[in-house]
Amino acid sequence: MKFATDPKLLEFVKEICPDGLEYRQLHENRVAVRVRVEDLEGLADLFIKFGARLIHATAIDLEMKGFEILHIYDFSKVRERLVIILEAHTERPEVPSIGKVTWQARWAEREMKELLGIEFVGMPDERHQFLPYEWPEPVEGGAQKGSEFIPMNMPITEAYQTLIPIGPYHPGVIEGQTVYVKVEGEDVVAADIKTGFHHRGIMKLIERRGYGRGVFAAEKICGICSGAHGLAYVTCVENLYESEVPDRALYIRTLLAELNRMQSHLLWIGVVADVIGWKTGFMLTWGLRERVMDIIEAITGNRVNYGVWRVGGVSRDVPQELAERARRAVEGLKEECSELLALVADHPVVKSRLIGVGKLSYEQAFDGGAVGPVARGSNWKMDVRADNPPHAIYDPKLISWEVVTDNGCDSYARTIVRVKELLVSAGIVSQCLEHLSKTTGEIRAKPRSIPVGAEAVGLNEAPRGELAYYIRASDRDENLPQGIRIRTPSYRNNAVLPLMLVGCNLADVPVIMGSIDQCLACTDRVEVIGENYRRSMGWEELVAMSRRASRW
Amino acid sequence: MGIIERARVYSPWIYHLHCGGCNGCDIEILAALAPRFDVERFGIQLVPSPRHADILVATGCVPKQFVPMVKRVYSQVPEPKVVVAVGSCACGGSLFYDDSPENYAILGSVDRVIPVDVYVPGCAPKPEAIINGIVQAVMKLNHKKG
Amino acid sequence: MSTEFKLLKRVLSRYSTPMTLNYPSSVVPERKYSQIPSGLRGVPERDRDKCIGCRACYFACSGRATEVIDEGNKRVIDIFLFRCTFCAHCQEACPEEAIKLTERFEVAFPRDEPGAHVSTELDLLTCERCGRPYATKRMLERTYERLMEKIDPLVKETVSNDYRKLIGYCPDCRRANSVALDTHTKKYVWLEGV
Amino acid sequence: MVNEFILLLSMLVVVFVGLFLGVIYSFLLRKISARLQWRVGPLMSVYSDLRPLLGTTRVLQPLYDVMKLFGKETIVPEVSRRRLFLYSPYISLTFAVLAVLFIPFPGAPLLSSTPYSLILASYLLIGAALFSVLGPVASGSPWAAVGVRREAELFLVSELGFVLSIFSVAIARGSLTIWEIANSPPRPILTAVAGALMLAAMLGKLHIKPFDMPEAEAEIVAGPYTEYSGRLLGTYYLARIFILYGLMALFVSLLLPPLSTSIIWLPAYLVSTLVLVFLLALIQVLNPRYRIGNALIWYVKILIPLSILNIVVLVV
Repeated sequence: MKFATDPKLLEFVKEICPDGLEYRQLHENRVAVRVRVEDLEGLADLFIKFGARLIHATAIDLEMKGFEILHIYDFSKVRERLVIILEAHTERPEVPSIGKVTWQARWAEREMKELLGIEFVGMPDERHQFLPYEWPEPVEGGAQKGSEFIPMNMPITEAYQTLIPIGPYHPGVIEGQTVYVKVEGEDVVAADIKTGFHHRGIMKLIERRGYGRGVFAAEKICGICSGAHGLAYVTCVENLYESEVPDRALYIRTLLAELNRMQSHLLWIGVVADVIGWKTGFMLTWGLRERVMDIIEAITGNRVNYGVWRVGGVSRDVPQELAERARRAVEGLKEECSELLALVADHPVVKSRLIGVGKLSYEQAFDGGAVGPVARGSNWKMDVRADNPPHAIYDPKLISWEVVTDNGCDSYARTIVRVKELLVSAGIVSQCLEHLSKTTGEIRAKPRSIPVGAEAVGLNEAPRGELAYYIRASDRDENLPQGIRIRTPSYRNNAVLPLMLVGCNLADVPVIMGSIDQCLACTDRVEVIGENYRRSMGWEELVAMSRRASRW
Repeated sequence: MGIIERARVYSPWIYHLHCGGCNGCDIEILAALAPRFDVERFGIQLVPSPRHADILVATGCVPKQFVPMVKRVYSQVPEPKVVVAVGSCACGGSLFYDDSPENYAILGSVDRVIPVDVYVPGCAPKPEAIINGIVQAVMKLNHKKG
Repeated sequence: MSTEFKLLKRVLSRYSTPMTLNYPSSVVPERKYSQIPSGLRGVPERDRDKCIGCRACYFACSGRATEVIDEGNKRVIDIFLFRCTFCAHCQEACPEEAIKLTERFEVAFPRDEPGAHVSTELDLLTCERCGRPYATKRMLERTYERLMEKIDPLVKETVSNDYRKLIGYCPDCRRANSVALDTHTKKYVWLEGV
Repeated sequence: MVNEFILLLSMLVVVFVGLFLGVIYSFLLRKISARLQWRVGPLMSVYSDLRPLLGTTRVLQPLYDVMKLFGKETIVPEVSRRRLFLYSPYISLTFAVLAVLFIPFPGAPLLSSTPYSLILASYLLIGAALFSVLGPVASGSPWAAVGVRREAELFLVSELGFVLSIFSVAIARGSLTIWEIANSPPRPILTAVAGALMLAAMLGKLHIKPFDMPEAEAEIVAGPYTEYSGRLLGTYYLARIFILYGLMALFVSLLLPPLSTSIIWLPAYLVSTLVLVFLLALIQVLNPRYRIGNALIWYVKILIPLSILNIVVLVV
């Protein structure tokens, strides 16, 4: 299946943008536009008003040659399948901030400021995103003073207000993040989030492994949606060159991506049932989830990290009789899931705990840049599988599926969206297995060499929302990328969380945090900066350090 | 063995200590409580507070921001306590292990912060392997005098 | 209230027989483990006599769990199980299919008990000229066999006796023996009659 | 002199029988709610090849939990007020044991024939629950503070229901000593109405699922018991076992009159308590946890009509 690039695209982009800019057509309807740093803000305003959505604002450190600021916009709402990458080159790390223009760039700019040392002029929120708040004062032995006092913009004014840290260790939250909630009595007045407890510097680890073996590290970012990360990384690398992935490999990729979504949604429904105190809901949904895990384990050999994704295809074939057996199992599982989840969804007490809790209107979702079920729960028909599909089978002619939305705009709507999505995924899985059990074919194409200076954006619909990878090929070393940037869905949903928390009851805070199904391991996966903290490391130092580390 | 030692073996309460991993192993620990592997058959319960815990099940490659919290939680658990490190990240810091200059964000494995008694390697070990590790940890409970 | 009674009816009818396995005990053998599919990625095992010590698994291991220790004339290839994530990259990379991931996943190591290492030992050949260990014996034999299979018959004769000439030397000594830098013309010249 | 000795002996026996029955009831609560959740729960008989390692049966699992806690180190946070923190579990346990002595067991009337024994028993039960709240207040942990506030609100409403149901029975029977109520002729309508009210109140007192907000793990760690460990936590669990037995015995002796009077009714007594435990387990399985606000509203919604119904029944 050749990845068509639409010729009329360039004319469309030229109409929108002011003239006198340099355009470059990338693979699969992505257009790179080279602009000056000054008019970044103007263009951002123009695009947002036009109806585009900022996927990610990031930067690549070209060490001697300064920085390259990248703003990636998705136009799928306005014109089907178009992604524009604005590239601005700058020597000095002072860049005008677009945080005021769109809420979506706030977290991205905080991340760039603290980890690449780029100063943003006029940034609405200067605090650290992933590092302890009092960085760069050296944190002796890792004891983080920051967690005690938080210079937040939530001063305690009245007497009856209290500041409750729902801290890194809280049974309601599986992972480590601190949500600071200012409470009057039991009602939440203001909220803020401190992430960074999972900060492992994975992006630099992936860069140091080269293209082929980077998949190994990309899968380890998040235990629940490891399939989605594998597919997104592989799609991004294949976008770098004219890739030709065999058909059977595409079907196996779709199969694994949808199985991953099924087990992730079943897991989530169990966790929310547990958070509102309903152990039976937890037990029954996790009992069903074991059946999905059996199918995944039979196909890939491991329940969590599938280890099957390779650039140019898949490393393990699905024998036909196993596919047939799995299809029958999925059919049985499908109506059992629909019956049980129908009962779970309209249980009166579950409804009373979820309806009207964690409200997020359509405007808030669009401005804040919510993704995935959180956006679809607020009546925004947005799904990467329909807009910019990854290298897997998602076009409606081959596999019938549809995007599920709900206009409830609250936690209950998000629950309904995830339940229906689960059944849609089960449909896709049985169709894929049916096709796999009938046909055979080779599953891996030989990867060709990466052209110098190529760049690519890989998008995929993870269970929690849109997952974006950006890779810039290095212009010197044939196998090592210049830089990899990852923007995970929970990164966006977490940024929107304070909007939902305001005005809810203290008992509902874990429920709302559960309703966006956040995955903290995804949110903190970022860059490396040097030991002497003050200045970000140059390319030679980074490569020298990594060479010492990895023996080349 | 006396009544108290026998009671220790019959009702080991576990506390899930999350040290910054990718939550793949945490989900497998919760799967050990789910209907298929149901560890409550032997009285094993997941307790919400470290004060009530006997066995600390640690997962994740300890990022530096977690170090003070992990030490504080470890000190809160009352004696005869046992630590089980679940997953390659907790046992040896799988791909985050960095033998050359210390990684600025990661400490690597849990035994650099707290003493670990049983290691269960595997990138998301199966729930059976985790239960096998917990059973071995229960046996060690009695050697550690309260 | 009606959904609660429907839920109760469904729970009593379908979910009252537990799906629990009797894991630690093997009273009912087929209900001991959830499932052990054929391709399960468990603890890796290395076949001692197939392995030729070529370090392919060492380069393929993305988690740096495999270490190669050369001291004296012993080369030890060792997988440290605590860092291995059972991703089967080494199984793919091994030219001799020496390493294979078994289906043994039940591994729990108490602190003081050794055994978290999968290691094999191979003897290294030392170079005749400078005495430095450079490759394992079996690796040289295997490369020779493969060379002979793949080479086209015309050139086979000359290549095999050239190969036999250089067999005992490490890469540096081979270069020193066969080629010398002609300082005048700044070019490398073939030495005759090594 | 002799019957005093018999009385003392029967008191001792009933305390141990009460402990044993309380353990069995809480085991059954865990077992039945596990069986309704598609899993096995504590094993009745351990698998044969693991017997030497893990014991023959787990019916006494709550007792093993308590004994294990007695074997653990007790940590007292210095933030807390030491004396109140240390002694309130023991006081709560003594109140619970005393309450059990006033409630008749088939074949052993104990002290239930003393006048006003109904008031004494219910106040002792309330005292036991009260001290299980006072200790955590002294523990100084924010989670315990939130847990205690929720427990107090729940306490207010469920005690109201409990007292209403008890005294409607007392007025209907015209006496305040449990022994006379237990011996009076059965009145099915009264049993139904007052029983429903008392069952609803018991949900709140025993923290059965829809009303276990004080110990909501997901929101407030372990609620009141966050700072407790070792022996102190063990005594609290022991006190709750006795409260569970006491409430069951009070329910049967007040509302199913002839059952708790003489030894011949023992099998019927046990069957009725088991049915009650099954009912509680059923409610626990089917309902997620209310928010504290909804719980108060729910209680008020059912208290008022039921108490009016009680008065109507009394007049008839």
